[in-house]
Amino acid sequence: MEFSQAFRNGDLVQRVIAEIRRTVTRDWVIMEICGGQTHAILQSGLDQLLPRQIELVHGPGCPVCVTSLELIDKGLAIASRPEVIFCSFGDMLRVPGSNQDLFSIKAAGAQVRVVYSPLDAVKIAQQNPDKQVVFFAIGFETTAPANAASVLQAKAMGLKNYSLLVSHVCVPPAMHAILGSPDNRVQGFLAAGHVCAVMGYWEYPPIADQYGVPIVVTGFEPLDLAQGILMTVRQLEKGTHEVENAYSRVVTREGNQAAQAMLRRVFQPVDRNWRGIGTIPMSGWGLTPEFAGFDAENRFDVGHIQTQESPLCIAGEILRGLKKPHECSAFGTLCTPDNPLGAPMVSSEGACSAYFRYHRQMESVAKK
Amino acid sequence: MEFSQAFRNGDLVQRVIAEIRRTVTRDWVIMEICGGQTHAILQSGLDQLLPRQIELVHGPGCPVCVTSLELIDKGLAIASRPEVIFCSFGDMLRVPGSNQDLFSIKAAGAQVRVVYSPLDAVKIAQQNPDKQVVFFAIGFETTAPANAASVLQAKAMGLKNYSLLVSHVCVPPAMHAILGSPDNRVQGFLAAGHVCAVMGYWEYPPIADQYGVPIVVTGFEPLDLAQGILMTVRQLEKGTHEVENAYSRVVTREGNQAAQAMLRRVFQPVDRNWRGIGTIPMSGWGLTPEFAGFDAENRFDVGHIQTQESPLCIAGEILRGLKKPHECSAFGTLCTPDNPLGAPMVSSEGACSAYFRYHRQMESVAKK
Amino acid sequence: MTENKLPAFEGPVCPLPMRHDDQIVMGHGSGGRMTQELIARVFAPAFSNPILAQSNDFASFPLPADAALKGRISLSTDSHIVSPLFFSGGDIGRLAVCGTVNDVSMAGALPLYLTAGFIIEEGLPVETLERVTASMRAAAQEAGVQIVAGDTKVVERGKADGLFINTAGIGWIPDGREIGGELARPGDAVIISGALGDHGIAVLSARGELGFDADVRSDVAPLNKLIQNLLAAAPHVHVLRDPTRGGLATTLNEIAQQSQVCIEIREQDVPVHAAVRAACDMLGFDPLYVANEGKLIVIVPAEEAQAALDAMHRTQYGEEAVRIGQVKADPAARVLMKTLIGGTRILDVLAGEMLPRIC
Amino acid sequence: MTENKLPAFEGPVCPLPMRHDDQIVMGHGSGGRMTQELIARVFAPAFSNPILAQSNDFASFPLPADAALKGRISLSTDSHIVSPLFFSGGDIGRLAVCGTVNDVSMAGALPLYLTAGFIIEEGLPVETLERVTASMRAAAQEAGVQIVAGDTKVVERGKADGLFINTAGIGWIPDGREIGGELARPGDAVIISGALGDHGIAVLSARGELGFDADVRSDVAPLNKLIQNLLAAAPHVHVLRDPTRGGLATTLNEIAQQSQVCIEIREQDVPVHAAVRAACDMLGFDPLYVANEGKLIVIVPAEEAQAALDAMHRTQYGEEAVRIGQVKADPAARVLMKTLIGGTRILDVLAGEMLPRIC
Amino acid sequence: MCLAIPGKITEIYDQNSLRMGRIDFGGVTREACLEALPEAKVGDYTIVHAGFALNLLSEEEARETLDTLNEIANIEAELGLDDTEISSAGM
Amino acid sequence: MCLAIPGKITEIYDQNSLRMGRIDFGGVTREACLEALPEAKVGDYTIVHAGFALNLLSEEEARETLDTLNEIANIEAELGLDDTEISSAGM
Ligand code: SF4
Ligand code: SF4
Ligand SMILES: [Mg+2]
Ligand SMILES: [Mg+2]
Ligand SMILES: [Mg+2]
Ligand SMILES: [Mg+2]
Ligand SMILES: [Mg+2]
Ligand SMILES: [Mg+2]
Ligand SMILES: [Mg+2]
Ligand SMILES: [Mg+2]
Ligand SMILES: [Mg+2]
Ligand SMILES: [Mg+2]
Repeated sequence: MEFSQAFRNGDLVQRVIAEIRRTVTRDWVIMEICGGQTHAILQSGLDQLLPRQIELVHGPGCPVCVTSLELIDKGLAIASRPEVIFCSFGDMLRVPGSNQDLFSIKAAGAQVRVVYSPLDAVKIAQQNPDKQVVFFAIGFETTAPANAASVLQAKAMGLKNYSLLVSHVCVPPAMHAILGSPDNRVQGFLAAGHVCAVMGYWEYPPIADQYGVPIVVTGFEPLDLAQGILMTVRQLEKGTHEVENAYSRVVTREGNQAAQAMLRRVFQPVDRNWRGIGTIPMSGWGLTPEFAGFDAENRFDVGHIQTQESPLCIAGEILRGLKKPHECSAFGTLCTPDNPLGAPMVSSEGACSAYFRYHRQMESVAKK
Repeated sequence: MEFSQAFRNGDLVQRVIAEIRRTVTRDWVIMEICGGQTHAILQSGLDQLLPRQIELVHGPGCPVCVTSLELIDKGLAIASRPEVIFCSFGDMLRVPGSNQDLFSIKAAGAQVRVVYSPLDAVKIAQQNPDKQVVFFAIGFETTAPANAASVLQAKAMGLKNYSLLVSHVCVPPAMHAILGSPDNRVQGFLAAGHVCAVMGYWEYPPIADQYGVPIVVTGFEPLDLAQGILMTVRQLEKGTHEVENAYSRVVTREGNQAAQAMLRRVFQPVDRNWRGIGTIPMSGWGLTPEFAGFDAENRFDVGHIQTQESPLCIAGEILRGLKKPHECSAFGTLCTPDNPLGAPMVSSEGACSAYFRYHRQMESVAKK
Repeated sequence: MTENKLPAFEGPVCPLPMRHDDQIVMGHGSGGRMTQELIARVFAPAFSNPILAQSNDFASFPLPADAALKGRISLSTDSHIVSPLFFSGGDIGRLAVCGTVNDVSMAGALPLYLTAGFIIEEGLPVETLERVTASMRAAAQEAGVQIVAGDTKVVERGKADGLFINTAGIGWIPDGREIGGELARPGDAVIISGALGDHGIAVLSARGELGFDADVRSDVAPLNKLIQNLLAAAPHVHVLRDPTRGGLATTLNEIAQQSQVCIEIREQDVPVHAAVRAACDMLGFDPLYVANEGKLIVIVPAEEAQAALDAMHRTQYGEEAVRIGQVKADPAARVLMKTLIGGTRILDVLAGEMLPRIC
Repeated sequence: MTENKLPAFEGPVCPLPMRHDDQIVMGHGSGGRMTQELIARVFAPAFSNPILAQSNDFASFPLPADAALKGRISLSTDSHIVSPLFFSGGDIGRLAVCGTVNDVSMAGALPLYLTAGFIIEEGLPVETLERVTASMRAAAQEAGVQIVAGDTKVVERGKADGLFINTAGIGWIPDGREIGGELARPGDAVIISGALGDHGIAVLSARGELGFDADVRSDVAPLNKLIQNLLAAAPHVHVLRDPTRGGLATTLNEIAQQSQVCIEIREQDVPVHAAVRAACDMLGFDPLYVANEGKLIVIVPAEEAQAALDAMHRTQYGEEAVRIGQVKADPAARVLMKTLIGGTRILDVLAGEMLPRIC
Repeated sequence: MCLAIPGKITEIYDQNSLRMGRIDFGGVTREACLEALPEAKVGDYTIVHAGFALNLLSEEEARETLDTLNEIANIEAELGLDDTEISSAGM
Repeated sequence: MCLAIPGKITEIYDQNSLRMGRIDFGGVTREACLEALPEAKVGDYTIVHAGFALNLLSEEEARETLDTLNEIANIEAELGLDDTEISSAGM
C-alpha cells in the first residue's frame, strides 16, 4: 500500500476536522512538540482549518534550533581545522553560531560535507584515512540510533579517524520542563511519532498522570495530525488524560527494543543546554565510557569557547507562552531573522521570526 | 649602458658579416655548441646572411633535449607521487618521456610547478613542510651554480623536504666526443658564452691543440655571434687554432672562481647518458657524498625504469653529420614531431624536426 | 494564534539562514532570495539600465534606427556548472543549449543563434568534450538554432570542475509581440507544461552524494517549438517563463513581484511524478522549489487558457500541461497556495541553497 | 645547410610539444596551434555551419526576412579566467567588457549590448565582486555599450579560481560594410595600433609566480571608438583583428590562413616597450606571441594606409599606431618576418602554452 | 525533528559488521541500516530516518486507522455538516 | 642552453644564508643570488641565469668590443662593399 498518499487525502482530513468542530466546546491549548509536525502543519495549512477554540503551540522539537550556541561554536572550531572533514545533516549548515555558520567557514576553506546519514560519514572516514572525520550528531531519540550505529560500525572497522560531536536531546525531560513550569499553558500534547517509533510511549503515562494532560502519539501526514488533534480534543472535552496512539502503523507501546538496547550501550543521560530554554537536567545523551574515544569534544581541544546569548533575549518567556515576541525590547530592531539574538528568531518557524515576517509582510493579507 | 640593445644593431651586424664575406675563401664547418645560440641564430636569421661557404652545425647544447629518457621517466614517476611537488624550468614540461610528459601528468593531477629559479623551489619547500619538493636540476655548467646554491640554502635552512633530480651535463667532454669522432666534420667551435662566464675558458686550449680547431667564446646577441663567427673564420683561413674570447664583457679566462668552488663542493663528475648521443664518460655532474641526502634518486624509489630509444633511430649518425634525417627509415612515418622516436625529432631545432617541417610546409618558400 | 495571518513557507528552510554579505556562499547561486539580493546589491546598481531592469530571462531591445529592424531582439545568457556532466535524461551540453534557447524564447522570440564559451579543467578527457559537443549539436538541431561563435579556455586542475559552459543566445521578436514577467493581469490563468522537479532530482541522484537512486529523468528540453505552437493558438499570452533554479515557487514569485499581482495556485493540481515526490519526502525538499529545465509557465488571459492548453497538449514537451491556478489582484507581489487539505499559505522564494533536512 | 628553406619559428618552443589528444592540457587554452587543433577536431565538426566557419572574432549574420534588418548582426563571446583578478592597468571586469566589445567591433560593427555570466567560487569577498562590477560599468560606459542580461552561478571552493566572467556581445554592422579575416589582399598595408605584449607581461608580473616586477601596465581597452574613427577615414579596411591570446604572430597567421595570402612584417618596425622586451629576454619569450588586450591589427589597401594611420594617431589607444608590413601573394597562408639584421623567417603560430625557458 | 519515510525492503545484506538493506521508497531506492530490525525480511515495510530503519510498518494497523477515520468521515457526510466550508477551502 | 641577461644591482642583502640582490633589467626587476659575486656592489652590472648572478659585466670591455666592431664596420663602409645586399636585406 502507499502509506504516505493515503494519509494525505484532503477530503478525509476535512471530514476529520469537521468532527473536531463538532467535538470542541471551549478553548484548548495543544502543543505539538515535534518541529517536523510544526512544519507539516504549516505546510498543509492545517492550523487555519481548525476551530478557533484550538490553539496549537509549537514545541522545542527542532534539533537544529535547540542545539546550544556553545556546541555550534565548538563545531565551527573543529570544522575549521585543516585535518578535519566535518560532516553534518544539511539543515545544520545555516544555523548561526556566535559569528559564523558552517556555510561561512566552508566558503573560507573548511571541509564541510552534507550527508544524509551518519553511516555515510563513516564511509568518508574510511575513504580518507589521513583526515579526521567528525559527524555533528544532533537530534532527538529518533536520530540517536543512526548515530549510535555509526559509532558501532566505526569501532568494528577499527577506524581511528571518526568521531561524533554529540548534541542529543530527549523528549520526556523537555515535556516535564514545559508542563512543570508555573505558567504552563499546554493542556494536551501531540507526542512525536518518530521518537515513539524508537522509544515507544511507555514513558508517557506517568507524565500524563502527573500533570493531568492527555498525550496522543501522532504521525506526520495531515491526516495523522488531524486524527491526533481529534483524539486529544476528545480527551480534553471528556476530562481524561490518557496516553493514546494515533500512529499505530509505526508505533507500539514498547517501541523498538533492539534500537533501545543499542542506545543504552552507546549513550547515557547527561545534562543538556537547550538553546532558547537553558539547561534541563538529564535532558540529553552523551557517549558512554565505552565509546568516549569517539567523542570529538575529547579528541579536539578547541580551547575555551566563550558564548553568551544576548541578555536582551526573553526567549525563555516566549517559549513558555508568557510573553509575545513584540514585547521583547530587541524585537525587529536589534534582533531580526538576518541577525538573530535568540533561538525563536533563528528558526523559520520560531515565534519571533514568524511575528517578524507577518508583521513585516502580511499586513494586507486577510485570512481566506 | 644598455648591454643588450647595443649588440642587436642590425647595421653593425651586416657590416661584420660583410667582413666575414671578405675573409672567407673556402668552405668551413663551424659548430655553435649552445642551443641558446642556435635559437638566437634562427630567430635573427643570421645563418641566411652568411656566405655559402660557412656551414653552421648545431651542437648538443640544449639541456632539455639531451636529458636522457630514463631520467625523464624517473622525473615523471617522482612527480606523479601524491606527496611530491615537482618543480621544473618551463621548457622541461613538454619534453616527451616514454609515454607522457609533465603536462600530461599535471593534467592528471600531479603537482607540477614551473619556476624561474631553483631558489624558488626552495621557497616552495619551506612553505609546504608536509610535501616533498623535488627540483629537476637539468642544465650545463651555467645552471649548475643556481642548482648548487639551492642545495646549500636548503641545507643551511635544515629543510628535509627538498631534493634535486640531477641531470647536469658538461661542455668539454661533449666537445671531445664530437671532435674525437672518426667522422667529425666540425672545424671550428663557438664556445658557449654563459658556460664560460662561470667556468672561464682555461679548459679549452688543450682541446684546441689536440684537435687543431679554433675555439671562440661567443655571446648571444646577433652581433656577438657575427663577431664569433668572424674570429673563427679568420683563424680558419689563417690556419690557427687559438682559443679567443669574443664575449669579454662577460667572460674571463679564469671564469668565476667563487662559483667554481661552490660547484666543486656540491657536484662531482659522473658518467652521463645524453639523449640521442649515448653515454659520455665523466660528462656530467652528480651530487657529492656530502649532499647525497639531497639526491631525489636516493630519496624516492621509483622502481626499475625500463626505457629504450627506438632501434630505428639513427640519431647518433645524424648528430655527427654522417647521415641526413630523410635517410632514416622512420623519418616522417613512424617518427614525427608529434610522435618523436629520437632526440633530433624532439627538439624544435633538431635536424629531424627541421627537415620534417621544411619538407612538409616549405616547398613553395624560396629563399628571399 | 495569528488568525489574521497566513503562514509564509520559505521553501524547506529551518532555521533561517544567516546573512552572508561579506563573502559569497553557495546560497548566492541558489536562484532564490540570496541570489536576488546579490543581484540587487551588486549587479543591478553597477550595470543599471532600463533593459536590464526588465528582469526577464531575456533582454529585449531594438537596434539603431538606421537598422530599420521590425520587431525587437531577444538576448540571454546562462552559465552551466552541473555536476556530474552526464545524468539521466541529459548532460551539460544539452542543458547549455536548451537553457539559453528557452530563455531567449520566453520573449516569444524566434531563437536563432547561440554562442558557446567553454571553460575546461585541464585533465578533462577529450572524449568527454566530444560527447558534450555532440549533445549540443543534437539539441541545437532539435531547437533549430545555430552555434555561431565560441570560445575555449583551459584552467589548471583544481580551478574548475571538469567543464563549465556558458551560452548566450539571440532571437528575433516579431513586431507587436508583448510578453514579459511584468504583464500578468488579474483574471489570467496560470498553466504549467508538465510535472515539476524532474531535473533537480535526476541530477542530485546522479551526483551520488546522498546515496539514493531515483527512477527520474531530467526534463531538459528546448521549449521554443512548444512556445511557437502555443502562441499560434493563444496569441495574447502575457507571461512565459521556465521555472529553473529555485523552482516553480521562486519563479512565480518573480512574476508576482514584476507584475505586482497575486498568483494563486492549487497544490492538488500541481503535477509531480511519484519518484520525485518520494525523493523530496526523503530529503525534506519541496518539489515546488526543485529545478526544472524543460518546463514552461504560461500566464494567459482566461479566455485563451483552453486554447493554450489544447495547443500545448498537441506538442512535444507539453502533453502534461495543466492549469494550476490564476492571477488575482491582492495581495500584490505574493504567491499563495491552496493546500491539499484546503488551507492557504504564502509560497515564498527559496531562501538559500536547498539542503536535505532531518527535521 | 637548408639553403632553400626558411627557418620556421614556432614561438619560443624547444623541444617540440608532445601531442595531447586524449586529455585536455593547458596548451589547449593557449590560443595557439593546440587550441586551433582542438577547435578543428572537436568544436568545428560538432557545430558546423557557414557562420561559424567564418572563423572571425565575431559571427556575422542577417535576421529573418520579416525582420527587414538593414545590415547585419555581429555576435561574439569570450570567457575570462585571468589570475590574479586585478593587475596593473586593469582587472577581469575591464577585460571581460573590452574583450567582447573588441571582438564584436572587429566586424566594423557598432557594439551595442553585452551579456555577462559570472561563475563565482564560494568564499569570494563580495567587495571583490563590487570592485569588478564597478570596473565593468566604467568600461561599458567608456565603450558606450549596455550590459543587458546576466547570470550568476556559485561553485564550491576548489572548483573555480575566484571568479570567471563570460561576456557575449551584439553589435550592428551597417549595410555594405565588409570586414573580415578572409579579406586581406596582396598589396594591403599591415598596421598595428601600438606596442605589443603589455597585457601578457603585466598579468604575469602580477601573478608573482616567476618573482619579477615589471613596470608595465596592461593595455586592456575598448577599441570601438578607435575603429569608428578609423573607418570614417579609411572606409575600405579589409581586416580588423585584436591580437589577444597567442599574440601578433598567431593572429597574423590566422588571417594569412583565412585569406590565403602571405603577410610580411618587419621586426624593426614592430613596437615593443622596453620593459616588455626586458621581461621577454629574461623569460625567453618572444613579444610577438605575448597577449594584448587593447591592440588592433588593421589591414587596409595601401592607398588608405596613411589616412588610416592619421585617424588612429588622433584617437585614444591609437597614438602609437605604426605600419609594420604588407600583404603579399606568396607563400600563401604564411607569415614572414624580416629580422632586425636582414634575415627572413617564418613566423608560425604559438605551439602550446608559452613557458619560461632556460635555454 | 525526525523526518522519516516509509519504504519497502528489497534486499538485506551485511556490510562492515552492520545489517543493511536496500529500501524502495516508490521509484527511489536507498541503503538503510537494519541493525534494529533483526526480524525484518525482504518485502516488509519499514520507516527510515537518516539512513536508519526505525521500526517495521504495520499494513494492518494502517488499514484499521484509515477505516476508523473513514467511519468518522461517513458519519460526517451523513450529517451533511460543513459542506459549504469544505468547498470554500478550494478542494 | 643558458638564457642569461644583463642587469644592474640595485640592492644587496642576506636571505636564508645566501647573499642575494635585487637586479634591474630595465623596467623589470627580480631577485638573484649573488653568492658567487662576493665583490659585487650596488650599481654594478651582472649577468643572471635562473636567478643566479653568473659574473660581473664589464662596461669597459663592452665598449672596447663595440669599438672594435665599429672599426670593422667603418673599414667596410669605406670600402663601400656589399651595399646592395645590405639594403636588400630589408633594413
Ligand atoms: S525577538 Fe530576538 S531577542 Fe527578543 S525574544 Fe525573540 S529571539 Fe530573543
Ligand atoms: S627521424 Fe626520428 S627515428 Fe629517425 S633519426 Fe631522426 S629522430 Fe631518430
Ligand atoms: Mg538566462
Ligand atoms: Mg536560464
Ligand atoms: Mg575567444
Ligand atoms: Mg529562465
Ligand atoms: Mg570572442
Ligand atoms: Mg577575444
Ligand atoms: Mg540565469
Ligand atoms: Mg579577438
Ligand atoms: Mg519526530
Ligand atoms: Mg649557454
